Amino acid sequence: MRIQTLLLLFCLVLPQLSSAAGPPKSQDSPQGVSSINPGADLWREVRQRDGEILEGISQVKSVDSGFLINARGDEWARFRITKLSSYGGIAIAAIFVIVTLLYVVRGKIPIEGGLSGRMVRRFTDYERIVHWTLAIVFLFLAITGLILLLGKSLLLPILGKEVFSLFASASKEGHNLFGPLFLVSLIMMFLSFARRNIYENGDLTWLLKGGGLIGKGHVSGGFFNMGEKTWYWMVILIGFVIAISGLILVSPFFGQGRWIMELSHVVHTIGALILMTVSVGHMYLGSIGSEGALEGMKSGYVDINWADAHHDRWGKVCHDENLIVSAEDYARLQGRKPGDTGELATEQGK
Amino acid sequence: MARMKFYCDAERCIECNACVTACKNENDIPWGVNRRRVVTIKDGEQGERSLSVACMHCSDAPCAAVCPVDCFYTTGDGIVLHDKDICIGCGYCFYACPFGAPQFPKDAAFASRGKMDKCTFCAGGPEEDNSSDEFKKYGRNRISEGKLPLCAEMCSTKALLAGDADVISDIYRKRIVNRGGSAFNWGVSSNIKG
Amino acid sequence: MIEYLIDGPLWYFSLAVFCIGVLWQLASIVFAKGKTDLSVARGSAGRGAIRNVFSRFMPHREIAPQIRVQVVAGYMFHLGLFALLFFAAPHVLFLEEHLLGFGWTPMPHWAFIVASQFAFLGLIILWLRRMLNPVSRLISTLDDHVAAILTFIVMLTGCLALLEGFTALRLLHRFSVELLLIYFPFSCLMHTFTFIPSRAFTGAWFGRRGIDA
Amino acid sequence: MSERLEKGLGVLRAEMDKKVQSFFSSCVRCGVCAESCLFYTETNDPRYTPIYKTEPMRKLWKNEYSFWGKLTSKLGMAKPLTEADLADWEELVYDGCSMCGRCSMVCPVGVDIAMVIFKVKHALAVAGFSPEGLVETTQRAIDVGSPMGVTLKTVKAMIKHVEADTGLSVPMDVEGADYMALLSSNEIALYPEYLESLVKIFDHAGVSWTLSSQAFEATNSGLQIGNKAIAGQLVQRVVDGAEKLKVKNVISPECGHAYTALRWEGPNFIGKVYPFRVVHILELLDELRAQGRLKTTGMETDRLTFHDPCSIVRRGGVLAQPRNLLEPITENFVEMADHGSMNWCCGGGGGVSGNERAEELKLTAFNKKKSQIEALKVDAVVTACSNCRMVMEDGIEANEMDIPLLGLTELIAEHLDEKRTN
Repeated sequence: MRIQTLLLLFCLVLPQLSSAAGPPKSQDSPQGVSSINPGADLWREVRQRDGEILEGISQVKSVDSGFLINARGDEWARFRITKLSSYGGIAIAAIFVIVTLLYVVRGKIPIEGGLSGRMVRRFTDYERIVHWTLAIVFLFLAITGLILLLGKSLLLPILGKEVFSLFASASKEGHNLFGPLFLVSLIMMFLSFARRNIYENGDLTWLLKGGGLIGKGHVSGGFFNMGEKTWYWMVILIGFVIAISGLILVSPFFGQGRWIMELSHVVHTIGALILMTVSVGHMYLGSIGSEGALEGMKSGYVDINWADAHHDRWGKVCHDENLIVSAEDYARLQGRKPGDTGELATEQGK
Repeated sequence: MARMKFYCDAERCIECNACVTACKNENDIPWGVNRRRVVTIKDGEQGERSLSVACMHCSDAPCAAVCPVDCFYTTGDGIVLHDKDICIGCGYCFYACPFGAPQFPKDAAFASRGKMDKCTFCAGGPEEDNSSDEFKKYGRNRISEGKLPLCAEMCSTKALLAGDADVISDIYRKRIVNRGGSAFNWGVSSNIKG
Repeated sequence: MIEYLIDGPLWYFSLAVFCIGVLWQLASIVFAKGKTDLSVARGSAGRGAIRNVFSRFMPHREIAPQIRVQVVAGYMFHLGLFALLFFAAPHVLFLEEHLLGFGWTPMPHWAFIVASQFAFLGLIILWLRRMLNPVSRLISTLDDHVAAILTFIVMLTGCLALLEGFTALRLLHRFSVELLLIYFPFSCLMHTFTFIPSRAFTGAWFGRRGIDA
Repeated sequence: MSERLEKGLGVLRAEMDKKVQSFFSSCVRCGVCAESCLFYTETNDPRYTPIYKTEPMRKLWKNEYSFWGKLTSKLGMAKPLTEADLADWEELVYDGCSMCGRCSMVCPVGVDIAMVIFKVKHALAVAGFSPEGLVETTQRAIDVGSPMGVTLKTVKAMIKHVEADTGLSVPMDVEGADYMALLSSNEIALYPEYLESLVKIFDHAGVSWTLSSQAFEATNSGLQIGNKAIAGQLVQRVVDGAEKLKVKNVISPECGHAYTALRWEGPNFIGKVYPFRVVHILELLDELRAQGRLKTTGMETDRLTFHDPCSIVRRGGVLAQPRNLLEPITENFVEMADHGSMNWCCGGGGGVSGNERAEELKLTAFNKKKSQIEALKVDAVVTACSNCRMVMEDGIEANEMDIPLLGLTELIAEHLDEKRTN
């Protein structure tokens, strides 16, 4: 029945892959055998044909050393090779194509009336530090992870075994070491952003209008809009799944069996692929996708027109409580000389 | 070309673990790693059977298929070997292997998993035959000396057989014929010993 | 060839540059001009100097809340790095074999993992703050960023070579270390040593005026 | 290269001692000092970060004392210190820094930032980049003898009033007296009650003291503008006066920077050790109290707090004395947040108060003090620096608060135990 749980998980996580781990094609004992076969039952049990695993004992004490045959291992291996890496690669490639097309079609989504230069505070230093910490760790893990998942089919033929195994080993060690950091920064992310990401009225209309991508004009949104909130909860929830399964994989010394490892590996990979795919979209919308969005995570301030356009409900609050900073004050707060609104007045000597 | 195989006769294996000891000793295997182990099914019950398992050198090896750095290769004799200079110790081969053959040393200074180690059919590795380097990494290379794996050589009941598949299957076929009973009874004698 | 270069000449060269450079820098500070204070002291300069060298490891209660990020991340990074540098098994082994001739008990594997986590997180946060906070961004110089990134690279290459199975990775780490050693004496990394005289000078100044700085 | 810049560079090079070198080689640009500076916390303008105010000197250090700097200078790739830099930094150093030295307390690598800023100030002053107001007052101090143009006539007139009010005589030019008292311009022009209190207290405690007709002015504009030569010149006057009268001690008035100038920097400005001792009025009063020569009676019932003048407390070390003096005469005295050596400046020190251009910034900076005072809900604030007092009175007026400011010495004088006779 553990195979069923695995199946169930696939169905939940990735429908199109649910066919992946079909029930094992059982090869019954040779047809037309009438005579009682005393050994057959024994070996059948040993080979785990009917799900009942017969564990023996061995003088050698190590993980699963009592099992003679691990029939599911091959199944897992096939799933990883044929489904995970291939579909994973396709998914990653696809999102880039989609984003490019989107850019070609829609281009940079402008703000009505352009940028006013009058800014409002959106994120504190700490919030931005948390965001970028998570981003850096995530990107590092994504790259190293993809090297391990797709490297054999994409890089190895180019680099050759010797060179590629360098990359692979480096990726593996780096991936293992940065893993826990992901969990930590994820917790920081949860603590500092959770409250503002609770769903509220008006989020639904945002969804119905497809977040403004469908049709003209922007859709109403609060401090965070529906899309951002959804992305946030995806990161938090899937992120935690990835982190936990990753910790299971990275610490084999607790004697967890191969079965748990295989399960964690599948969950880990699928979850990571989903996050990677969506994150590309996130990066696109946060940077070249929409005008004036990146500024919020760079300086912590956004243009008031941008706020009105993308987060009108929050923008209204800014107007009411008049939190708007003039262009001059903004320049001053960014440490520019009075009158100088261009480059930072840093003495960048070395 | 020969196709090397192990075969363990459950009717003969007496769980003496001599094969395990011989392997460890011959190949100077580090503590905590066991290339070969004896598993006893239904220990102490009716129909108890013991088998000595190690890498079975599969013709279509799942370990080779799943290895992310492709460090496995099959020799002309059908022996599945791996290159420790390529291996990154990810452990996937251990998950994929039906027999739990791949082993990992825990004593590497940092990595919780060192590079994988498994039965080489006493055929060493990619290094030059019988070089000290080869011995350090993979153990003895008896095949190059025209000898068979020591585990099988040492087996007192000749339960564990190693060698060319054809030869071994011949031996086995003879045994079954002598044991009598149905041709399809999987080599188990009709009157099961308790 | 490259292996020989990195393990041999380049290593000794960088080591020499580091040692001579640091000594030269410190000497140029010690032997620079300095006037003796003619005013009548109220308290002891020496006591103030020594006190200040240690007291500044902890921020004043009055300022601590405003600089929590720097203090926490700073300690995470520095303590982590210190542990990795002097108590990581391969480092201890290396020092014993190539430099000192004696070694000490390295830290266990789990401790190494924890230390590296602290060091990485601390460094990342500190560097991000440098980039994101208007004040740090204004006062930071190219030197600060080079130093931070170089240190990060050294730590990273070290961790990528964790399996200790690939010479190339080890050499990469070794090479980045050599670059760091050569850069060290001529950069803000000198604060590793010069924070002591700085604190001492200031402590003495406050000390002779009878103030606990 | 213009000769103004030449002068400035000359000063900076001359001031580049071992301290400054170790400071710059240990600074890691962590930005902690910003959080300690009220000019930053009240304006959030990163350019008011203390260490950034020392940029001209750091630039020079980098170009001429650091390896890369020397190298790039050789290759002509370095950005040399320009006259424009000095011009840019004038506003930061003169308007945006009250020399309170709070940054020097918090720097994790122990850089005495205030000291370096003063050196930059020195360079700017010599190069002629100083605000009008300060230049004028300094000139007046050199010509007339007092930045506010106070002459001996004015002082004599004030003495008459004081003698009339108190019925006690004010000793003038008494040779061999134990103590020679000094006055700051503010105390002559704005707070004559200070001299009055002195007369009462010294009479009460039986102190042999005198004023000097040639050295009555303690204010040192040279220190405020940052010109060590002028500062030395002004200190020399006091020293000459004291030596002429052969006094054993010279009393520095409450005024904070005057104390710094006389007590701590003076000997270095004129390059010799005094033949007399310089004592701050609060130190003296505390000594008298300890000796039992200063008997007080009655208690202040009002809720009072004490504002630590930076130059006297953090940079001067007179920390315990004011508390010792206040303790016996106040019933409900409360300490201000961050009091003592981490106290926040009033915002007008280091010549900012004498610089009209900085008026607005000064008031912005005062918000810190304002919030501190309001948080305490006190009836009055006691302080011991005529400059702090003046600046805070301006601030309180501008913010339409209703909180009187008291001079500590006056407060003591009001509580003298008159029954005692000598």
